[in-house]
Amino acid sequence: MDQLSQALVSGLLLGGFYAIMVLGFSVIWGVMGVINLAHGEFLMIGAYLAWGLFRFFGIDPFASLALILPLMFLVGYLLQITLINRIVERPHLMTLLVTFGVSIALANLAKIVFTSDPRNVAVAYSGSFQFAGVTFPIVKTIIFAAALLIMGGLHLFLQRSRLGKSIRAAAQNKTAARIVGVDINRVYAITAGICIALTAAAGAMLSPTQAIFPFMGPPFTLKAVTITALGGLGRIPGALMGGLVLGVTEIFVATYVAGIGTNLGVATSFILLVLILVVRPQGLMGGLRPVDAEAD
Amino acid sequence: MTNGPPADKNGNETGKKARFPSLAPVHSLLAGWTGLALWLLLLLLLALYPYTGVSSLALLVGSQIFVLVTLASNWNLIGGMTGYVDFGHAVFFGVGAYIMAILVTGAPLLISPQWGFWQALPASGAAAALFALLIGLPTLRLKGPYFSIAMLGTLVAMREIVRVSRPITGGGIGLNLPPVLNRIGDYYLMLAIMGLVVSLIWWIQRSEFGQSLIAIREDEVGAEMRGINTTLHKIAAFMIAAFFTGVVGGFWAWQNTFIDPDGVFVETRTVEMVMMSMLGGLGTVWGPPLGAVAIYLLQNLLWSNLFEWHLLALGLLLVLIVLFMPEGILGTLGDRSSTSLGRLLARFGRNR
Amino acid sequence: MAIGNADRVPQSTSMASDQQPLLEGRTVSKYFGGLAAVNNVDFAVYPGEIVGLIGPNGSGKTTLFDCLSRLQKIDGGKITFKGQDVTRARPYQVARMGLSRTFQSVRVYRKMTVLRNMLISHQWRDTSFLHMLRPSPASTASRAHQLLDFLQIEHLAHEDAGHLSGGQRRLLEIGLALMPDPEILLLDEATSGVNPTLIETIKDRIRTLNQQGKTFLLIEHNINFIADLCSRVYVLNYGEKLAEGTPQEILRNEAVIDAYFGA
Amino acid sequence: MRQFLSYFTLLLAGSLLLTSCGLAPPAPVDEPETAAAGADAEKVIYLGAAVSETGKYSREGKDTRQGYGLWLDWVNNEYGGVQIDGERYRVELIMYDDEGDPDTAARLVEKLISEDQVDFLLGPYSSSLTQSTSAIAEKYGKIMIEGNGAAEPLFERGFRNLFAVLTPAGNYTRSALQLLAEQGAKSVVIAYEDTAFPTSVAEGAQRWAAEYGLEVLGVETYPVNVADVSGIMSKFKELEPDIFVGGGHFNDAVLFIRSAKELDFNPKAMVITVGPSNPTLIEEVGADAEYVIGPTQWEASMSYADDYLGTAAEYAARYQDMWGEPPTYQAAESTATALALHLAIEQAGSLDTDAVRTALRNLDVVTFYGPISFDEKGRNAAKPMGAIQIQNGEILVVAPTHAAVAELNYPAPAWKDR
Repeated sequence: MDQLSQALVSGLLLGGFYAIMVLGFSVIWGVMGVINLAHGEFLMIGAYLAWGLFRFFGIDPFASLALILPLMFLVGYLLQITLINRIVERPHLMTLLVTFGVSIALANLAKIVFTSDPRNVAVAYSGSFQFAGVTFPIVKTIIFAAALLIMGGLHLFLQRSRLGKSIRAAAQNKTAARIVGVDINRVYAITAGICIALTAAAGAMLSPTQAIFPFMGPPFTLKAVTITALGGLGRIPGALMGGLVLGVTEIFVATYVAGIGTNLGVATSFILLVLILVVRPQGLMGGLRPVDAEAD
Repeated sequence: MTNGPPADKNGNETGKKARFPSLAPVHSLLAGWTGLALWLLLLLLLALYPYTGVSSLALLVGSQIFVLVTLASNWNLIGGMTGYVDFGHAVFFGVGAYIMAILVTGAPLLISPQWGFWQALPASGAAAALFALLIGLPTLRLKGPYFSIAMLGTLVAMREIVRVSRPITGGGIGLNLPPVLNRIGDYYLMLAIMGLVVSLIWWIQRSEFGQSLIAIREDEVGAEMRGINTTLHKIAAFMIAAFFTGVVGGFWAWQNTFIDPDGVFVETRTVEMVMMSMLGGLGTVWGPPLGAVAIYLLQNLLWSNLFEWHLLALGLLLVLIVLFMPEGILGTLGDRSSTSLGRLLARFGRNR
Repeated sequence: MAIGNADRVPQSTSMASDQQPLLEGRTVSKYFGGLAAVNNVDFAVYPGEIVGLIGPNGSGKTTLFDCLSRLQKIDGGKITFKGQDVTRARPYQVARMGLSRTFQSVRVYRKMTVLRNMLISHQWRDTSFLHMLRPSPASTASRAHQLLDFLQIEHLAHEDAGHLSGGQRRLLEIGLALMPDPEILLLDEATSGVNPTLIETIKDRIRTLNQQGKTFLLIEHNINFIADLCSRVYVLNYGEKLAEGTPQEILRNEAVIDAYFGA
Repeated sequence: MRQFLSYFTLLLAGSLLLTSCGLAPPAPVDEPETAAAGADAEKVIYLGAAVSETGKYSREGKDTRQGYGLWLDWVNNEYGGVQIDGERYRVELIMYDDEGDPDTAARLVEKLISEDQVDFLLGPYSSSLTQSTSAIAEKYGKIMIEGNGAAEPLFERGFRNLFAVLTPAGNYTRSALQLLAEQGAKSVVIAYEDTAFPTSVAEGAQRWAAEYGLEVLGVETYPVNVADVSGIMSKFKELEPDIFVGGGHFNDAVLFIRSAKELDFNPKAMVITVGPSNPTLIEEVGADAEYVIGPTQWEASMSYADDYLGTAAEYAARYQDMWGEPPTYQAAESTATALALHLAIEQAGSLDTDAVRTALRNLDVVTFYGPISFDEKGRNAAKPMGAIQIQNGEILVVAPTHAAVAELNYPAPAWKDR
């Protein structure tokens, strides 16, 4: 029983991180139909930024979000207007290849800049606290809370604000949105800015919990694909559900299968991906755009 | 029905081709028998090449290039011609490699007697084709990026499955094959496989089957509505591509004498195939081989001087190809006003 | 809006009632989510007819076409073609039985030449696997040229289909539909985006083909086109059959006028 | 801009077409200065190595290169060349970048053997690259001596020409476990990455645990690049073991320390296979790295010495001098690899492969790196593995006893009491 509640807590905390991690990926896919294979690299950049700010200026990784978010928003915005907007309308092979190219370039740039020595942010509160007989890691609990907060904020933004409504309009029907006067390219650039900022923020928050290294990105990109498939494109509650389901599944498999549990947990997440796409391509919860629509 | 009434205007023939002064005639010539003849001639020259007294290194380099050409051509069949962008095609390479390793070492499955290379090689291909059938039936129903992602997922899932199936696959430790290195034999074997695959694709492209694949790429609903059994054709193309990819995987395992999950189920291997096809010209017969040679040379001649920048350069090159040369070398040379480069060539043609 | 009444009145068709319909739908229904795109529609097309299918935008015409040509699974009812139940058939199967169609948004193979478009759209019924591995036979090519000639686009044979104008593409698509020598052609908005001269050509070609024994089912917005060609017309509104009859009857039907111009 | 790029791509395409006719071999990265070679008829030994400069092993590859480089510099400029029959031979080392890619590595080794016609091969970095390249060396009957592939399957293939100076993976945890058992530890749990090297380490750990009377409570695997090991850690926490043994990559060391603390998992000793001996770990993880134990092939503070490069500390100083950073054990074992070959050649008194192979088999020396003596499989069976513990932010050798500079701190206090 003890182990069960511990596994549940670990799984939910991991899931909360997954949810915030996947958000940017899922919204970019949902709004502009671009599968961003460089997703994990932006996470990696966020983690390195947090590390740098911590190491050289002593800024706490959660406090550094105040710097990382606007900076990475700018990066995303610029990347979108210089590169991605040119290929959004092209066949999806092109967007896959371009984002993959960006991913290779960024990872290797990071290797040149930061070397491949692993980095980590040693915060003072890296320990745990006990609650109801379960051990809660402090950092991961904060990440979970921050994830809920950010997702709530983004949800409100998309539902209530004028800009948020333009983004959703652009996602649902580009032509119609254009007719009612939405500047699609600008909306896309803002969306990309927000998404990449969020992704980097997830990376920054991750920085105290594990090693940061240039090639840490691809596994996160793959996880993001799985979670998006689980939760549906561009839906925030979907991302949360997908993240939690995957997190809990992984930890449960890891905890209750002896010997190869952790391996099997990772394998399960990818088997799930294939199964979901085959059985229910619109995700478990539906999504922002009709998935079965003729692509491109 | 027989024929309709005679057409009233027939004389509009002139002046329509002049719009694209290009290498298109050369292009169509290469797609025909001339292309095959040139290809066979090239194969003959390559077959004679070892007799010029070259080193075993040249033979190894040759067989490695043949591997790349074969892989790129195979990918092109499903990704370029049929339009199903398979982002996990390396999974067939991996399946082939593992079947080869398991059969020839015999140890994990307690197969005895162990299989010889010549029995195991077709078995590698057959296993990959069978796997393509099983995975293709559900995934080939998916459209566009969903297919790509499902195949990428398949690749990664297979890597993890192989990893946890330690009793059969050796898990993450990998498998050692008997170290039998025969550079000259490898060279001729791979030359034969490459020759066969590229000729086959040349043939397919001329046949109604190949044309139906292109039709599926251009408009799958239309193709189905006009009587083409799209499921069957897609699966067939997928299985052919998987078969030879599996054979190459088996060959690679044999030549490398050691395989592990991270060495054969690699995403970058797929991307390499895609890049080569793209650079050469998607959906063309001669583009992917050309692209494969080009990328190989690029990597080894130009970029070895870039040291740690070279992977960075590779990523940027990928972006540049997509932005400025999406039709590839052949597409850009062969036609069209579709690319900036093509327009440039067209201008040269007009000035002359 | 009073819809149901018109349906209940038995229509006097110009066809002999004992003849078996070529294509028939009984209580065909198709839902998207909770919405009925096609609801309980009965209809029949007899050999040699030219039948029109009209209705306001979003009335379910194209969805009905998709159901008939088996691109959409239907949620209720039964479809028979040439006396055979094809409710569960796949599109290529009904195509091989002799049903061809065109699409509202033209579907041609853009990166193939006009001629190759035609060659690949031959009758696949008798094509064995071995045949498929060969280039198209000369007989297919000569038929393709004849048809291109018939449709007056022979001069474009070696142009990529993507380079054609909208009207030329419509003609090509009709050509693709004719290639397998079908018994019935379902044309979806064959005249939209086509200039008036070309419309006359299309009209003329349909008539000629009909005289040669082809059956037609047409979706049209162009009422004159329908009135000139069709012997019978079905009217759909909100996925239900609103009326059926000769063009003259339909044009006088108040329910139809209501549906089109609002009550 | 667009115009320019168009021209550029055109140029690129054109040059590719032209060059595609010839099957050009790859260009070498570190071409030796051939100008000096022909000048006087001096005798030269050619060595070759394909070592990662780029790709996934670039960090460790760099250590390896620098380790080889140090020996090369020393042997040519200070020692005066390898001595054979009273004559001095200058050494040339041809190094290529294998990019961490097995195809490239195979090609480069083939090139070293068949075109550059090197006399002997030094090993690449990583077990998997050693695995495929040593097969080529074996096939051509070239000796490959290496210091960076420790996985046991390497030595189970009956190769005659593969020698490794480093302690095989199975013995990695031996001294640490022995020491802990002596201090009263009773039980152990093991987590390892399921690739060749960590698997060999873990299998060895189980063997040695049995040997020293430690009960193995649990064994878990995890895949490469794992991002979360909470499952493993909470499972182990339930088992309340005395010793935790884990690891595979440097990254995992960070992850294990973080996860253990987060989940309040308190083994009395944490033995982490890769990472603790690298100062970066302390730099990055900070105080939480305290008490962590790690095996080490070599440390500068060890008391080994030889007549060539001096003591381990002198070696470290020389290395620092030359490369501007302290040597890792990957660097030291690379230097020792080259040194072992050097000594064997001198003992054989010839460059003949068979003679040198025999000399290698009979080699029995102590170097700055420790004892070197090869068993019938080509492993350096003589060398014990060291163990270090992080104490007050320093990496201190605690085993084997003759090389130790500090006492083991055991048991480690619980996370809450630090």
